[in-house]
Amino acid sequence: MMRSLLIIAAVACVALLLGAVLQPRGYAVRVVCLILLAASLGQCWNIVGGLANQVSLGHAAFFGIGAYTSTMLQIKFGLSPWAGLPIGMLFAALVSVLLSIPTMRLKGPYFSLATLAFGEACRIVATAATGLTGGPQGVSVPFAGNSWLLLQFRGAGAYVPVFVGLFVVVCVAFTLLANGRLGYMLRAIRENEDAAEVTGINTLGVRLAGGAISAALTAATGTMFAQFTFFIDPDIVFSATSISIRAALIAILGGVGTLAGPIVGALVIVPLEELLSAYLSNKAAGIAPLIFGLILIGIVVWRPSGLVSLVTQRRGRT
Amino acid sequence: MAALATLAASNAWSAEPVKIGILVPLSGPTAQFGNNIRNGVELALEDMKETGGLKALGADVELVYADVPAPNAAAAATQRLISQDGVVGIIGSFVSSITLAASEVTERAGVPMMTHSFADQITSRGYKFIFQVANKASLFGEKQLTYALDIAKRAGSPVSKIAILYEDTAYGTAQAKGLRDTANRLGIQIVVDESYPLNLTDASPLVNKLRASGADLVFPVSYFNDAILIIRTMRQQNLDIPTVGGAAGYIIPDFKKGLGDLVEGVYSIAPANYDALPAIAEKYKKKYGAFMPHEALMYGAAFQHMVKAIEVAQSRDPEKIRDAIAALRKCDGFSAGLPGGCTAFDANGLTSVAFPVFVQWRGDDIVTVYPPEVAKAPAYWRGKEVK
Amino acid sequence: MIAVLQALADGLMIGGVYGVIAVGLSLVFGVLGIVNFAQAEFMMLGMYVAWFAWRYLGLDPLVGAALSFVAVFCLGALVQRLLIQRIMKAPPVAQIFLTVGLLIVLENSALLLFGPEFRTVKTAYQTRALMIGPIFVSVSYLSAFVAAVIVSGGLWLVLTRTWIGRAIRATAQNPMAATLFGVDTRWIYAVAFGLGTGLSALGGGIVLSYSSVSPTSGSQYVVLMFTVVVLGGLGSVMGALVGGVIVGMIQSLSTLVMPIQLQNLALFTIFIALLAFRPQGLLGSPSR
Amino acid sequence: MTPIVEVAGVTVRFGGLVALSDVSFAVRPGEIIGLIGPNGAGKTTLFSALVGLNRPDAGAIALDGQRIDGLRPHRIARLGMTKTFQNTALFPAMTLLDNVVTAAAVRLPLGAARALARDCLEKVGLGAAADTDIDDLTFPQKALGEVARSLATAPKVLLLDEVMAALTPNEMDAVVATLRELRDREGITLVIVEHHMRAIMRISERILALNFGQLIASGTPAEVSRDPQVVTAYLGQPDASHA
Repeated sequence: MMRSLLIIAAVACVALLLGAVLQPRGYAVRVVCLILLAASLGQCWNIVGGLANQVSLGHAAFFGIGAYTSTMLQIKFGLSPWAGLPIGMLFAALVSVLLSIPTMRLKGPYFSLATLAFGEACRIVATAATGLTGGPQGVSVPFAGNSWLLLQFRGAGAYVPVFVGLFVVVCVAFTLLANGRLGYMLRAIRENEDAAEVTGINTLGVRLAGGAISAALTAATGTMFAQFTFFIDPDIVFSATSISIRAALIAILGGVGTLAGPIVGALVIVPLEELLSAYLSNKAAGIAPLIFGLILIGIVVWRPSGLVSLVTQRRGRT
Repeated sequence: MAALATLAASNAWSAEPVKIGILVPLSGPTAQFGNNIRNGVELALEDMKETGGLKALGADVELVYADVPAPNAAAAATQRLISQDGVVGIIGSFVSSITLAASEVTERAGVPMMTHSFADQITSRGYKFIFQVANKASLFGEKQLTYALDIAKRAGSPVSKIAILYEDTAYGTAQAKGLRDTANRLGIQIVVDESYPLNLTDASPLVNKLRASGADLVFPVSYFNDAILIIRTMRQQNLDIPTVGGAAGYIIPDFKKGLGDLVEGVYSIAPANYDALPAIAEKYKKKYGAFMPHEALMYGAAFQHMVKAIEVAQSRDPEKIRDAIAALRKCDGFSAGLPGGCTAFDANGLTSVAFPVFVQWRGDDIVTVYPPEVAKAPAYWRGKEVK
Repeated sequence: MIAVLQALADGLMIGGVYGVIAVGLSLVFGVLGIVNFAQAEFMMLGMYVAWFAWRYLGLDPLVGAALSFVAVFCLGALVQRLLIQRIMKAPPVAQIFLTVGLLIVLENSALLLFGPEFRTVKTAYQTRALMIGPIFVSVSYLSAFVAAVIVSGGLWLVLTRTWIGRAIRATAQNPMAATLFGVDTRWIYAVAFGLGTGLSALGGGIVLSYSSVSPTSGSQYVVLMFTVVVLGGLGSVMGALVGGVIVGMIQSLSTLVMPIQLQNLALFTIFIALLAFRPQGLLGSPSR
Repeated sequence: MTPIVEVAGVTVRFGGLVALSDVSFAVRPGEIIGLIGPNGAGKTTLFSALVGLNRPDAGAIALDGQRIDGLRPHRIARLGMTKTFQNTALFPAMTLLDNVVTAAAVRLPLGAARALARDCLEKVGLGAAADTDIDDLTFPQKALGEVARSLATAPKVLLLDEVMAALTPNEMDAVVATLRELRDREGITLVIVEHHMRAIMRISERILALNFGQLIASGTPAEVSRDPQVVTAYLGQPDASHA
C-alpha cells in the first residue's frame, strides 16, 4: 500500500516536473499529457478488468458519456466543465449499473463481447440522437482563451497539473480498492463466485460498485479528453478500437491487475506510436502501424502477463 | 521578381528548406484519399518548380507527412509537425473530423492550415488560421438538388418526388441536410430520407424502400463500398431512376472499375473536376495511371496557394503567412482548375470564389456538365441530350 | 406483406453468407478456446486472393473462394504454429491482446502489399435478379447463399465423417483425452485454426462476389461476426449458421419498422438481451 | 427449545431429476448433526439449498425462526449460516490469511478483520500456515482453512462438507476435537457431511440419513446404524464396512 502510493507520487512528481521544464506549447509536453490520459484510462479499465477480471471491451461507452455530458452542458447551458464533470461521472455510473442488469452473470468472452456490443450501441445512439449530441458532425468546445474556470488552455503544458490530478485520483482509487475491503471482495469474486457469496460477500453489489466506480472515473477521463482536444464526435469518443480496446491494451501490456501495469503500458504505447508515426509517416503507408502491431505481438509472446512481470518475477526469485 | 530573388538569396537562412506539413490519412479506412492527396500535392510542387514559382522563394519547399488514420491521432500529429518539424503551414486532411481536431491545434499555435474538408463548422467557429478551399457541405447539398432540378426541367421531365440516401457520417448528414432544407424550401416532396451506417453489408433494405417510394430522382451520398452496393442492387431490381451521387465514392476512378457500364450517365456533385485543367490532368494520369480525382486537384491548389503566400510574405513567420494566404487571390496553376478559376478567401477563411459543379460519367471519364458557364459537354438525361 | 416477405428473403440469403464467414470464428473458439479478433482480417485476405484469381485467372469469385480457402488455411496454420501455440496457456487477456496485434499487422500488411484502393469484381449475374412472384431474389445473393449452404454441408461432413474431423471434435471436448487416443493435439490445433481462418477467407470470396475489398474491409465485419457466433453459441458450428440467418433477419426486418441507421442498434440490443437470458447462445451447450 | 434450523418439505429439482424430495427436519442450537448417505443421495444439494446456492422448488427453510429460503447466499451468511465446499474452494490467488481476512472484512474494518482472521486460523491449528499460498497447502490444510474462513463470518450454524477426507486416523481425531471445542466454546451448531463412518459416528449427537433425495432415518448414531433402511442403502457401499 505504501509502496503503491510512493509509485503514484513519484510518477506524478516526474510528470509535474516535465510539465514545468518542457516548452509549454510544444510537442513533448503534449505527449506527456497523452501518456497521463492513457495511463488514467488504462487504470480505470484495470479496476474492473484487473481486480474483478471482467474484461470489458465497452469502456468507450463511459468515456463518451463523460466527454459528451460536460461538452454539451457547456455548449447548451454555459456550464463549466468542472460542474459537468461530476454530472457525467454520475450519469456513467448509472449507465454502468443499468448495463450490469443483463451482463452481470456473463462469464469470460461472453461478458467481453456483450460490452463490446454495448459500446457500439452507444456509438450508434450518439450518432442518431442529433438533437442531444450534435450527431455525426461532432461538436467543438467553444474556445474562450486560457481559463481555469472553463478548464481550457492555449498550450498543452497548462494541462499537465490537471491531468496529473486525474491520474493521481484514478491511481489512488485503484490502490484503495485493491488493498481495501472492496479489493478483497472483488478478488474473491474473481476467484470463486459461489465461495464468495457463502462467505457473506454481496457479489452483485460489489460488482456493481466496482463497475460504477470504474465507469465514473472513465467518464472523468472522457471529460478531460474533450477539454484537451476541443473537438469530439461519436466515432472519436465511442470508438471500439481507439478507446475500448486501447484501454484494455494499455493495462494488459503493462500487467493486468497491478497498479504499475497501466502506467508502464501507457509509457510504452504512447511514445511508441508517436515515434513510429514521426519517423515512418514519410515512408510507405501502413509501415508504422505494421511495426506497432509486430511489437505488440512480440511483447505478448515474450511476456504474456505483461511487462510488469519482468520486475515482479525477478523479485520473486531472489 | 529578380529583386525578390536576390533578396531571398542573400538571406542566411535561405539554404534551409521551408517545410509544409501534409496531414492526411495514409493508412486506415480513408487511406486511398490520403494517397490521392499526396499525389496531387507532389504534382503541384513539381508544377511550381517547372513554372519557376519556387525560385522567387530562394529556398526549396519540403513536404513533411503525418499519417493520421483517425481523428484521435490528429492533435498530437499536428503539434508534432509544428513544434518538432517546424512547419510553417499545414495542408490537410480530407476527413472533416480530423481537420476539425487538427485545426484546434493550429489555431492555438497560430499556424495556418488549408483544407478541402466540407464540414460547415470548419470556418464557422470564427477561427483565423483555417482556410477552406471548397464550399460547405450544406451548399453541396443545396446545389445537388437545384442543379438536378434545372437539368430535369430542361430535359422536359419535371421532378416532384426525390429520395435521399446518406451515410450517417459528418459528410453524409451535412450534405443531406442541405438537400432536405432546399427541397422543403422549393416544395419538392421527399419520399425517402434514410441514413444508413457507413460500410453497409447489405443494401437491399435501402433499395427496397427506394423502389416502393416511386421517387423521380435519387441522391445517394456515400463512399465507394456503399455506392457500389447501392447501384448494383438498384440495377438488379431494374430501377433506372436518374442518380445524382454526392461526390466522394461517385467520382473516383474505382467507381468505373467496379461497376463498368453501369456508371454511364450517373451524375454527381463535385467540388471541382480535372477537365478544367487538361494539361495537368494529363500529366497526373500519365504519372499515376488514373484520372486526377478532385481531392488531388483541390489540395494541389491549396498547397500552391500556400507556397505562393509564403513567397508574397517573404517570411517564415506563420502569422505573416496566414495574412498573405487571406489576402492572396491566386488564379494560375492548380487554382485555375477550381470552379471560379481562382483560390481566394472571405473573412472567415471560406472560399469566396468556388462553387460546386455537376459531373456526369462518360466512358472512363467524368465530364463537367453544369453550370453552363463551366460545362465542357451537354448533360444527358435518361439518354437524351439536354439543350 | 410483400415488404415482409422481401425482407425475409433478403435476410435469409445475406444471413447464410454471414453464417459462413462467422463459422470459422466459432470453430477456432470451440477448439482452441481463443477469441480471435483477427478473424475478419483473414476474411479480408481471402477477398484479395479471390480478387486476384478473378483478375488474373478469370475465375468467378465463388470459384476463386476455393483458392482463398487453401491459401489462408496454410497461412492460418502457420500463424497458429508460430504464434498462437505459444499463448495457448496464457491468460485470456493476453490472447485477446495477441489477436488484436495480429489484426493490426494483417490490415497494414494488406495496405503495404495491395495499396489502399477498393477492388471489386464484375460478373454477369451481379445485376440480375429473379422474380419469384412479387419478390426480387438477387442472383448474386442467391448464388452466395447456395455456396454458403454447400460449404456448411461440406464442413459438417468433414467434422462428422472424417478422421481429422473427429480428432478436431475430440480435441475441442477434451484435449487430454484426445491425446490418450493418439491424437497429436498441437497438430490438430494448427489444422483447426487453419480450417477456421480458411473458412472465413472462403466466406470472403463469397462476399466479394457482390461487394468490394480494401485493406480495412475486415473492420466492417468484425463486430458482426462476433454477434453471429455468440447468438448461435460460441464454439457451435451449426449455431454459427443459425446465428447468421438470425442476424440477417434482424437486420432486414428491423428496417421495416425503424430507420435503417438503427439496424445495428436493434441487432445489438437483441444480442445483449438474448445473452442475459441464454448466456450460452441459442445452440451452445452450457459449458463451452 | 426452538430449533435453530428448521427445514420443512424442501424439494429441489434439476430439470427432470429430483435431487431432494420433501425433506423435513429441525436442528437444535448447539447440536452436532451428522448427515450421511451414499453418493448422489443429495447431501451437497441439501447444503447448497440451506445456504441459498440452490433455490428450493418447494418447502421452507428457517434460520433462528426467520424464513431464509429464497434469500441470496450472502444474506444467509450474514444471518449466521454458511458452509464449506466439498474439495475445497479457497481463493487460489491469495494467501491463506487473506482468504480468511476476506470473509472477516465483510463486516469488519480491515485491521479488525486481520486480527480476527489470525484468531480463526489459530482455532483450527493453522496459525503457522497463515502466509502460505493456497497451492502450497496440503489437502487437509485446505479443508481446515475453509473452516477457518467460515468461522470468520461468525456463524451460528456451520455446514461442513467432507472436511475430514484424506486424513489419517490421528489427524481425524485432532479435527474432531477441534470441532467439538468450537461447539463447546462458541456454541456453533455443526452439521457435518462425512463419508468416513467412524468419524461421523463419533462426533455426531444425532444422524440424518439421506437416500435418493429422501430423508430415510434420523436418530442417535446407534439407532441410525441399526436402521434397516440405512443398512440397505449402504449395502455394497465400501464406506459402510468402515462403520
